[in-house]
Amino acid sequence: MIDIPFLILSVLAIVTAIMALESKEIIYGAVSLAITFLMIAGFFIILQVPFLAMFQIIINVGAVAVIILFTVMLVGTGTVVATARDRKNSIFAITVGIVFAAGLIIILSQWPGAIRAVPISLSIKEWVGGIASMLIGPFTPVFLTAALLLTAALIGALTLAKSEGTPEEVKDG
Amino acid sequence: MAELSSFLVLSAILFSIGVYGIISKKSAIRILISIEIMLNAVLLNFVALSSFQVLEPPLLLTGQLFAMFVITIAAAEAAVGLALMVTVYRAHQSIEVSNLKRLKG
Amino acid sequence: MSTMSLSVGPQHPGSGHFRLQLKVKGDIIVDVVPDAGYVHRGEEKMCEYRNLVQNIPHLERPVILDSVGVLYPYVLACEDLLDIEVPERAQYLRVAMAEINRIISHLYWLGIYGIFLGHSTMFMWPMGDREPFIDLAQLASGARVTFAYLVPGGVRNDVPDSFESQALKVIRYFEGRLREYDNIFFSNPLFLGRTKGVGVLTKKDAISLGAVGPTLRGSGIRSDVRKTEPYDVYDELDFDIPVLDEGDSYSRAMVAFLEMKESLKIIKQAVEKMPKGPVKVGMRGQVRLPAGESYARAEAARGAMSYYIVSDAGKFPYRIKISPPSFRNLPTIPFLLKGARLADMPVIYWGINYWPVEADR
Amino acid sequence: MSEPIENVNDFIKKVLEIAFWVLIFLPMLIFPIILIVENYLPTKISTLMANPDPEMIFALLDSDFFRVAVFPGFTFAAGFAAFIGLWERKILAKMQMRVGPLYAGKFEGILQPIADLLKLMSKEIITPRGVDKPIFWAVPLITVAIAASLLAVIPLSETSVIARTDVGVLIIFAILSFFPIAALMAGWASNSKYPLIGALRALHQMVAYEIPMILAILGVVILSSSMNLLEIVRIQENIWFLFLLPIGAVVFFITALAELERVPFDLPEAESEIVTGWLTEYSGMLFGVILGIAVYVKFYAFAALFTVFFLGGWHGPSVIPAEIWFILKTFLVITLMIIPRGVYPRIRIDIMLRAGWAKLLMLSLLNIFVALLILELGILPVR
Repeated sequence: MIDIPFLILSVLAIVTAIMALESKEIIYGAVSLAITFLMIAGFFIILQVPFLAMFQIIINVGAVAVIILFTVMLVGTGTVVATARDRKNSIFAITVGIVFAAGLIIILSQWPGAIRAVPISLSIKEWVGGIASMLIGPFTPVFLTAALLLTAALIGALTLAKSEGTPEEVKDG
Repeated sequence: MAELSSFLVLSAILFSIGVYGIISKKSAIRILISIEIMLNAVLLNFVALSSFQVLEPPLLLTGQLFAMFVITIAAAEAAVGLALMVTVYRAHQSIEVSNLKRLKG
Repeated sequence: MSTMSLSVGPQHPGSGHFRLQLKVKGDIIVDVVPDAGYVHRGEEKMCEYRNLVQNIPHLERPVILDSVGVLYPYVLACEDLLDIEVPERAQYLRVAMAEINRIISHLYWLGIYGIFLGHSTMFMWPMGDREPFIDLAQLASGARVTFAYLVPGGVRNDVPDSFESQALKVIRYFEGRLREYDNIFFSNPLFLGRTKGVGVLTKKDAISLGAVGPTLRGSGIRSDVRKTEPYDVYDELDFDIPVLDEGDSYSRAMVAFLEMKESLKIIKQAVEKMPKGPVKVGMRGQVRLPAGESYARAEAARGAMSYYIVSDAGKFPYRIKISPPSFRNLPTIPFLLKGARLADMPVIYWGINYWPVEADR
Repeated sequence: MSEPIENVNDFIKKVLEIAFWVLIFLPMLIFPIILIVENYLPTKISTLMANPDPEMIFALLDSDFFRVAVFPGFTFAAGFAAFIGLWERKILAKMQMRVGPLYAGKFEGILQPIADLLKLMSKEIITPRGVDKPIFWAVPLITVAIAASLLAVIPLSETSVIARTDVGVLIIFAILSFFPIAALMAGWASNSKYPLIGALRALHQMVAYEIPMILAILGVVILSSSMNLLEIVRIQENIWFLFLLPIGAVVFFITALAELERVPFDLPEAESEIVTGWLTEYSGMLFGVILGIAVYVKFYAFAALFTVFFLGGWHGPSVIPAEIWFILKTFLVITLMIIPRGVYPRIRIDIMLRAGWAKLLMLSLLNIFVALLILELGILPVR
């Protein structure tokens, strides 16, 4: 039994995901990717985790999609011209993708746990409480590692992308 | 609400789209977009599995907690990847991965 | 990141009838080519087909804001050529009008400077406060913008009796307003942050680039024609020349601001000291010029302005050369803009007080 | 077929002519159809007009449609936004010793927003050559949609609220994260240099000021231990958060000015440097939609959020209704936000970024410590 919102969202998600990769202008690809992120957030709302949905929008749409757009503007790649070799390559890639998808779908649909599963729904208080007690409880090392990783990534990105420097340095050459 | 298996199938399709993109695309930005699509497919999988009664109460929300970690780390990865791209573009005036032969050992 | 070339003007709101071809790298300007000449109208050539008095209305056209300042060196040069002694009342009137016009011009500049820094109140206030001075000039000359008040041999007509009281009233009003300007604009922390240390022109650079006027005095050089080569009655009046040493945009703006205070002092003394008497030496009909040449310099609102007149004893002058202050300040603009941020472009450009029409003539 | 419209009189004449013909044909065509359709409906719409049923009207006033479309929703906000435009011009005019709009309407230019609307509608919409048309036309609609969706979570009173959600604060930040995308898309689609520079500046500014804003609101969330805006207002019944978290209020006020691109943070639209920033290539009603509706609805939304977070929302002596209290407080905040426009010049981008990343971030962290201290001392009643 598949309901209508799920169907609409999933069709949109798949179409925008394909467009993100196949659009001629890379900027359309970045915008399509933002819409894919939005659709994933929609699934989270269907799954009754609005907190995570908003988290997804804030970070993936508000940060990841924006920096991808920003990089596209900085780098400014033009339209893609496909060669014969590319076409051969993409036929190979499509085959791999279809085989991969077919395998995954067969495995997942055979899994007995998926059919028996019943949805749960928690209030926001229970949800936040549960997440918080896990963060402070068994997952503290993971949490700290993730924080360290974020800091390292931030410093790394800043070092890599540091621009030319102060006005005086630019003026001197 | 839709069944769990439909979410799992959808995430499998999205993941395969990402795989296709990684194999076929030359531009580094497209490859990064594919990675983001794959990460989001995984994310959907995590959240879907933890929203259904698959695990027992103490570990009930583990999938959603991991989803949060995945989102933050995806953002960090995108930032580093794009910073790398800008740097590479400054040096080579191109971000096509096949042009980066100098990076080979 | 590669450079991007921007064309600022002549249709850009950030420039006048003037174009700056900028090359920016990120936020920083790496190359500037000033492109002047959009409003060139051959003033010097036009002077060769008109006699000395006919030249007055069109010579003030390039700088309608500062019409007395632009005519002052011209009439001085003419009087030098014709060897005329100007009556004393006319000299005082000329000085008073020149200073009124300096304030009008500085207020206009201040308004534009304000709006280009994004400060809309500083656009509206000076534009509104120009009105009393324009009314004062209208009382004297009958015109509101292009006064054509100075003529070789004196001034065009005498002022009405109410001029003195009116002038003192306006001065009292404007002294209070200047304090409010100081509060809202010149002591504003954001204004200080945007102008201090921006576009620094050192003493040496200012001299070698040939800057004049507030630009020169903002770099710490005490140079003002009114003091160094006093003309008319300037040497009988008590005033000061504001000079600041920093050479940045703030000191240039501040010099112009302080100059307005000094101008108020001069107007006050001039209207009080003014003797009775004739205001003009009559020049009936066509004046046949004596052969020879003459040169005169005066301090217009934007700096020292000079005229060089050559005559071959014909009806019209043989050649008139105009040296406007804006043109002399033009080389400082690319010098200061190179290496500045794009956001500092309006601050530097308007801090120099470059008037394209004056420079193009 | 018809002669070109040359002036406003012709325009109005044309409109009246069309209205005349519509009024002629409406009874002949539409009413019979309505009467036929009505037979198959449970209620008689046509009799409702002549003899209104009070219950149905109350049901309409209480419906979600009415909430979204009219009262706490879009129509109210757009009307309020139009009024803000006029109020801003009048306040600025008074500060600058002018009179401001005066002639439209009998009293103090009260109809000036309508005059502006008519002017913008009668102007040609120019789509420059080389623009990316789909994105170029989509951006104004997207901007309005984003700005309007901010209204959904703002509670005007206990009853006048569209969405009662437990993640209200997060929804606000999720919506705010769309604005940089809209600006970037506009800057790119315009295919011009000044919009691109403006869009990049807008991006820098919005990203740099979003983090202090989130941290400033975090103090409020800590104190009220809820992300529900209704709950946040309820807990302020006795004491406003303005008095408990003054640092947070200041940080939120400044960052709101920056997010709204208002003076002194109007760098993305700095007309002396980059023409009109990312709005440069827009003209006519497209410009009117972005600037007139989206920007001012966003302005109203931010002022309302300040009221919700720091000024105790609808609380006040119950002499006047709760909604009126809310509107009055919002109006006060709007006036406070207008005043910097007459006082400050535009800030420079490096000063702004340094202030945002260093000073405001430190202040907002300090604000969180203050909030934790208040929680520790138990000043607020613990629920």
